[in-house]
Amino acid sequence: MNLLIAAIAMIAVSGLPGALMNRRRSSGQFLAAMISTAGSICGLLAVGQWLAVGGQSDLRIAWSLVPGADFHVGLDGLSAAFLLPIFVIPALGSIYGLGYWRQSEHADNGRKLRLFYGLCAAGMAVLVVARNSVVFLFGWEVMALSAFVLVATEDDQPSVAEAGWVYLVATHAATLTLFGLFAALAALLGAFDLPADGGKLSPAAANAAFLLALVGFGFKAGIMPLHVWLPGAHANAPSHVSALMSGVLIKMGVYGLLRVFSFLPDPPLWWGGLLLALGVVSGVIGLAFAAAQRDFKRLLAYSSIENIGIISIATGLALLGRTTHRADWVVLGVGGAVWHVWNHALFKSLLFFCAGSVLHATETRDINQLGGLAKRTPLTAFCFLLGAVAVCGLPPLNGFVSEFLIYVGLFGTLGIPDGAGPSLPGAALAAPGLAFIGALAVACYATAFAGIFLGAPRSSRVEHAHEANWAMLVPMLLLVGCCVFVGLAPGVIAPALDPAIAAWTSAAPDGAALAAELKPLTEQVPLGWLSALGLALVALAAFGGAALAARLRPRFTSSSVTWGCGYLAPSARMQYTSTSFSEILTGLFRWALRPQIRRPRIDELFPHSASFETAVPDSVLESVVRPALRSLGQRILWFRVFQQGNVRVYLFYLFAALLLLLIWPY
Amino acid sequence: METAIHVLAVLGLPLLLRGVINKTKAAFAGRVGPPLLQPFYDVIRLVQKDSVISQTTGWVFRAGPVVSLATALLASLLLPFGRETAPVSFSGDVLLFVYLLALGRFFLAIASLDTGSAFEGMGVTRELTFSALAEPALFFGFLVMASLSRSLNLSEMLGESFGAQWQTGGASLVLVLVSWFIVLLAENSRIPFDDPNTHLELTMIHEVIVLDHSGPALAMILYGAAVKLLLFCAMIVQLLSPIDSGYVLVDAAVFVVETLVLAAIIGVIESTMARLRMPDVPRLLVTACVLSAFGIILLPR
Amino acid sequence: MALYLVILPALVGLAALLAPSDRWRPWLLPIGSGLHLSCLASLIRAGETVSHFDGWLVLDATAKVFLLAISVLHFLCMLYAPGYLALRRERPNRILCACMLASLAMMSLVVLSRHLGLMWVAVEATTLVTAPSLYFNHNARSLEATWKYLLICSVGIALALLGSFFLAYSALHAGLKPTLLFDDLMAAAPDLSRPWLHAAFVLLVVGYGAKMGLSPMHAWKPDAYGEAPGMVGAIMAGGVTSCVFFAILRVYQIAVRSGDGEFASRTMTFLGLLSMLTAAVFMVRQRDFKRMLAYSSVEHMGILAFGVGLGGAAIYGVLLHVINNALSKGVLFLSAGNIHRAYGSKLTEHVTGAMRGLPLSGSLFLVGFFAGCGSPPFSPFVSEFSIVAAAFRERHFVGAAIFLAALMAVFLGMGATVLGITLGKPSRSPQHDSFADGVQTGAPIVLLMGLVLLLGMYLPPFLSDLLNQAAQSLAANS
Amino acid sequence: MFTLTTLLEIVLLLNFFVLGASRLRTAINLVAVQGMLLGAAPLWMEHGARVVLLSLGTMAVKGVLIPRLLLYAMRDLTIGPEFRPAGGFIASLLLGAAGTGASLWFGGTLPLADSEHSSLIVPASLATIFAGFLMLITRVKTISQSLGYLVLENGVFVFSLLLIEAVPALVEIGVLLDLFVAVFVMGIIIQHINRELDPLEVQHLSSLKE
Repeated sequence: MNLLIAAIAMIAVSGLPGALMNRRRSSGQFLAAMISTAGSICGLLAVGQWLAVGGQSDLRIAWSLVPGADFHVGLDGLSAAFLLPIFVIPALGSIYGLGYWRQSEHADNGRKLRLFYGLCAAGMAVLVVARNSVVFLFGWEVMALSAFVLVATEDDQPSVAEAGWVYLVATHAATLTLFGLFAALAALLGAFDLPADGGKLSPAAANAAFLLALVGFGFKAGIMPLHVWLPGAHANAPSHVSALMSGVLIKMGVYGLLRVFSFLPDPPLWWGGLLLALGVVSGVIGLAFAAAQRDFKRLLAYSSIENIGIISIATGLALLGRTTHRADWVVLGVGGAVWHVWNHALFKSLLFFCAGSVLHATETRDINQLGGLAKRTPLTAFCFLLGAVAVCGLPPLNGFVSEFLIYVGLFGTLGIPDGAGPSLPGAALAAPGLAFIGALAVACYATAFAGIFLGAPRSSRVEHAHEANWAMLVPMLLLVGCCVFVGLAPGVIAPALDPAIAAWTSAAPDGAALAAELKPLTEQVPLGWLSALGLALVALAAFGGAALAARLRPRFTSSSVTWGCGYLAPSARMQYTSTSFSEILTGLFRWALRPQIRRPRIDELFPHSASFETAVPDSVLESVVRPALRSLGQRILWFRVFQQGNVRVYLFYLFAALLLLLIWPY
Repeated sequence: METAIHVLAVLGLPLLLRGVINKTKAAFAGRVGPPLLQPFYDVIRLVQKDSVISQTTGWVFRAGPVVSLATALLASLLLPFGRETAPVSFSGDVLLFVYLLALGRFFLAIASLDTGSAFEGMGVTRELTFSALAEPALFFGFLVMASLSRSLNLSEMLGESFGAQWQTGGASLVLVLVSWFIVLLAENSRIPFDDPNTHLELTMIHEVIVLDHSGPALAMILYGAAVKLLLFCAMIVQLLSPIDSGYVLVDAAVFVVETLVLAAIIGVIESTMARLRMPDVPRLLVTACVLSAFGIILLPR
Repeated sequence: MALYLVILPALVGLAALLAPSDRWRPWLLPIGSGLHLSCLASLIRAGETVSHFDGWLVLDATAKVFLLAISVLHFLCMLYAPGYLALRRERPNRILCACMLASLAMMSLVVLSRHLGLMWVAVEATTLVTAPSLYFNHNARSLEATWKYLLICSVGIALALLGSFFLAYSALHAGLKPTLLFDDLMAAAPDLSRPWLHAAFVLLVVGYGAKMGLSPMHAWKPDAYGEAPGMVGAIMAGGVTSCVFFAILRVYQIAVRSGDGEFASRTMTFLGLLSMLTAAVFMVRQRDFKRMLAYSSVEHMGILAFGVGLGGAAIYGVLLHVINNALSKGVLFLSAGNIHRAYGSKLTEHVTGAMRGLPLSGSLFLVGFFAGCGSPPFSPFVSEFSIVAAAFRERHFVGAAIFLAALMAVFLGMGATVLGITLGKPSRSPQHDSFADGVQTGAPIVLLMGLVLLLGMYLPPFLSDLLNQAAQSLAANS
Repeated sequence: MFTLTTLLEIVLLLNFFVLGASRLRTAINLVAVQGMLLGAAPLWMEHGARVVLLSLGTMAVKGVLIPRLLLYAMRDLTIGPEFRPAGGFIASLLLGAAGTGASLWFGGTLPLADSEHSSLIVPASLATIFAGFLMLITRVKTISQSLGYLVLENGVFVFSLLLIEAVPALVEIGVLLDLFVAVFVMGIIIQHINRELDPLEVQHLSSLKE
């Protein structure tokens, strides 16, 4: 525990020495990366030791701040599981930042960014180890506010300031909902403990707590339709910040959901059902939005919403398992959720790092201006490709493993294996939803990868592109290594999940019986087969590749231009763009995406040059939230008639208030 | 023994199926048509040929055919042919089966897009979108199968003890059958979704994707696509076939005959139907989804 | 000893009035205020309840909490004053300096006095001594603001005087010896004449509420705070309002003790929530950031009133919030004053990019905003969260929901303005480039912010003892 | 015989005169007379040096100092002294009458301690306060508003007659001092307003608004 706290403290202050140094000097950023990495290694050691040895690990210090709430932190399986990405991604991000956000190039905001980068990570670590809700809220808000500063790093650009504002509103709405949740829990249960002893909650109170948690944490996690802040914030933040946010920060919402759900008593069926439904909607609509984006960072952001949807499906499965007392669903649900959290942290951070590398090389986020980058940035292209395969949940990489768990659980709701307990066939309907999500992801990422890296350059920006430097490549390659390792050797990773599953189950008021039935994850899913077949696939592809390479030696090949079907003057501008790739999908999901299309009217025989434009802004934000707030704001302005500067009217208010209060009781 | 038969089937049947389809179509058109083994000749010829490769392409272009073939072959090991257990069989292999095919699709798509051709972009977009729409239909079917067989194992879902399930869940199975047949046509780019023989690149789906591939790479793609056709045919045959003789060789022979008949049926459909307009394709695929979703509702409880 | 709390600042104030030089007179401000603070510190260290003049002036735990908040805020504002006044050489500062110290004396008197009549005299005196400092800028707008402040508060306080008399009469009516001594009234409370007491409570709450800035009597606030110099606004929003709130707290105690508690509690929660909602409504698209701060003050007064209405466990939060509100308002008003000075405007359309143009003040303004909105790890979180938790504990679910909704609405309204000012490209007009963040105008704000942060994470034992004592005494009394 | 009740009746009548006075100077003088009368009122309540002193002090402040101050403040008023209340004099008088009636009725319903003094004290106090409020709310000019404040304070003072013994002299002096300083500061502000603001603005004094 001491090591863990030292680690968190190191990460928290990692940006401080640099912040006090001269803004022109770059030694501060090395220092920050070093402290952060050292802290993370300490943290990983501490968590690893706990996972290996186990034991009670608690620290409670009297804290007179809020009466009844001590400073109480501790480790359990769930905390340990969420600490792992917190100790991996921020450290890699700070190393990546050495190359991506050089102090010499960003003298005005580099120090601030590093200061809050460490604080944000430390806030997350604190909230994860918090054992009462006050400490939790501290960590939560430190994380949320630091993230705001990080998002608003380049606040002199209007779009960044706007994204920061939207983020801030969403996060504050979340925080206030959590205020309500935790204050109500503390009032009803008499203690701020986390996990609390939820047995005393009445069904109505439990339902209220469930909904409050869903809204509060859903905002942070980005469950549709609470995702409104997410695309803008992820797109406009520096890429290693986006990696941190998408990879780790939004998972804190997931952590909160899991943590609070764990101790709510007797989950009714509709809790799990609602989560399944929200998960499928987030996944499908999220990907439809992702596919329709021209901005590759927005695309990645929407894909984060999709992945949160997958995690939400898994969480719903776990809740259904508790409702119906099916220990295997709980194992697969919690295991799938947490594992997908890890996997998403790995591959989405990887993808954002790659995106940062592309942005660094070309200074544009518009896919329609890119193309052919694979020739100039081969390593980045390779990393992106592997990240894309992983994010689509394709074997043999890590994304497949967690989705596999969730699928097995969902199929299990049909009553498989036979005789294991009650079945719930309605829940299995989420499986085709998940499949649809997977297939859409393939469509989305194949075209995105192709749009950025393949074909011919669509603008001159690509001509001057350069490969990322090593400070950026090393974290990327490390993450690729992790993705491959987890994908090929899932059996090694799985035991680390069992404590999390046990912690989740036993926190429930009625959890003891269920916890006794839990089986290790490795016994429930044939992870050995997955690694065997994954290796077989790699071998087969390698063999095929070698064979083909032998037949494609220059002696046997000639090169030519791409076949243009007879057209003799093709240009790079004629290539399919990301907009054209997504045209069919955008059309199919027109009802949800509400694309804005500006097409010229052509009614002459020889039309002049014209332009055609489409954009897919976030429909929830632009068509619902913003107009609603705007019109509310407009209506509220009416109240200003009460404050028109006339002091006599003000005195009348005084008189009126007096009369009103005097006659009120009668 | 079973494994050997399985491997032989994977090696031999796919191209034969193509031959049968072409022969059937030729018969309907009143032509003699190419020989039954013409696809074999094509592949062998292609392997021997030199390649022409577009200058815009890179290693991704070369990786596509390899991965698509590798995934198809690996997937074929998971599916039972006849009444025997597949060579590789474990609980959940159905998921790996679907996702391996998806991986192949992914790589074929990016390989094709590596050329930077607008035509290929068009084809890839269509292929990926239509496959995405077909995916839920496939899964609804698997849900029905899993529910009937209480298993997540392809060999049990589609294999051994299958006859009894027609009695319990016949209504669902009919719906799944129809739905999967639609998926088969869509996933393998057959009429009414795609016309393999069209000459207008604008209307192609699969053919335009492989437009720039040549030589051994094209051979790999052709073979991989044929394996995929076999897999989908096999799924339907497994679903339909009532025969379980108990003898390995007999079962295998029955399976081969059944797949060839199915190929002939596909040929008949290709000869008698026109292809759909592109905008109508999603509608048919959604219909397939709805059909197999109904299959779940009709399941016995 | 407690008398020095009134006498020392008054004497130094007198010295300031007589001091001849505009140049060094401002340095008397931190001296007077510092004397007050050190005097208070020694009194708190001594730990006992001090009583003077037959219990007319009493320094008990509650008074210590309020005085601490006022004194610390005042001292740090006065540290800021010399730097600020050095920039305002064009204005004579004699009256301002004298008034600032006099207001400290009068605020101390309000908090110390246990005689409601004396308390009333002191409250009115704070109005009168702060009025000239509002008018420091000597322009048409500040004139108008001062006039409104003076008129509304004077009328309100006149009503409070009537209320005090009603209170005394309620004792007379019950056949007791008429008195305005708080302790006597508390002792006699259950026997007091209910109708008179009821009317007295309403009059006092409306009257002092006008001074405190509870809606709908708050209308003078945006005008006055908008036109006053930053440090005057800070002292008014953090200090004067606190001591008036103290007066209301006294009255509330009597009402509760007398058995009229339900009505009193409903009145306070109603006025509290109404104030918060009013503040939220008027913060929407607020172009003037100093007026926005005034509405924020209305909001926080609402929080205090709501907490008092809840009673019970909320009292601790309320007392803590008095301190937190004082400190965070100090941060906001002083940094807003700096921004106003630097940009020469307090309208959002002229002020953007303060974080870049004026890094220290801009950042402090932004952080102060977060603190004011109740985000951890800043201290207002602790108090606001305690109040929400108490609301749930009292089964006041609707109230808690409105409270949280109002906080969100306030955040939306205030955030749009604050972010508009702090983020973006700096838009500084060249003629005001003379102002830059300096030690004198920056350090006091940093200190205030440091205290807000510190109290958000760690409550010194002496303070938590004090708060618990005060909360207990208030709870025991009510 | 000139009793306290008579005095209070005169005070009530003066309210109406003040409400109806169209000349500022007249209104100030009327309020001065009201202040003088009220200053004398404590003499009916109690006897002793303390009361006499208090009475003298009140008369001096309310009857002399404050009116002089206000007259001084309006000395260099540029526009004519006539002023029109919002809604007109008639409405203001009618409202005043209604308010006085309501106060008399309401004061009658309030439970009173049995007092040997006038039963008119509470109603007169309420009515005077109402008149003060009415002036504050309807009068446009700053000076007449401060007159309204004075009338309001007079109303409060009437009530305090009931508590002569309860309220210590120190507090009474404090109250008087505060009142004086309040009006003094108001006078200064009024002067500045008249000097620095354009007469048209003075009419409204509402440039600070949302």
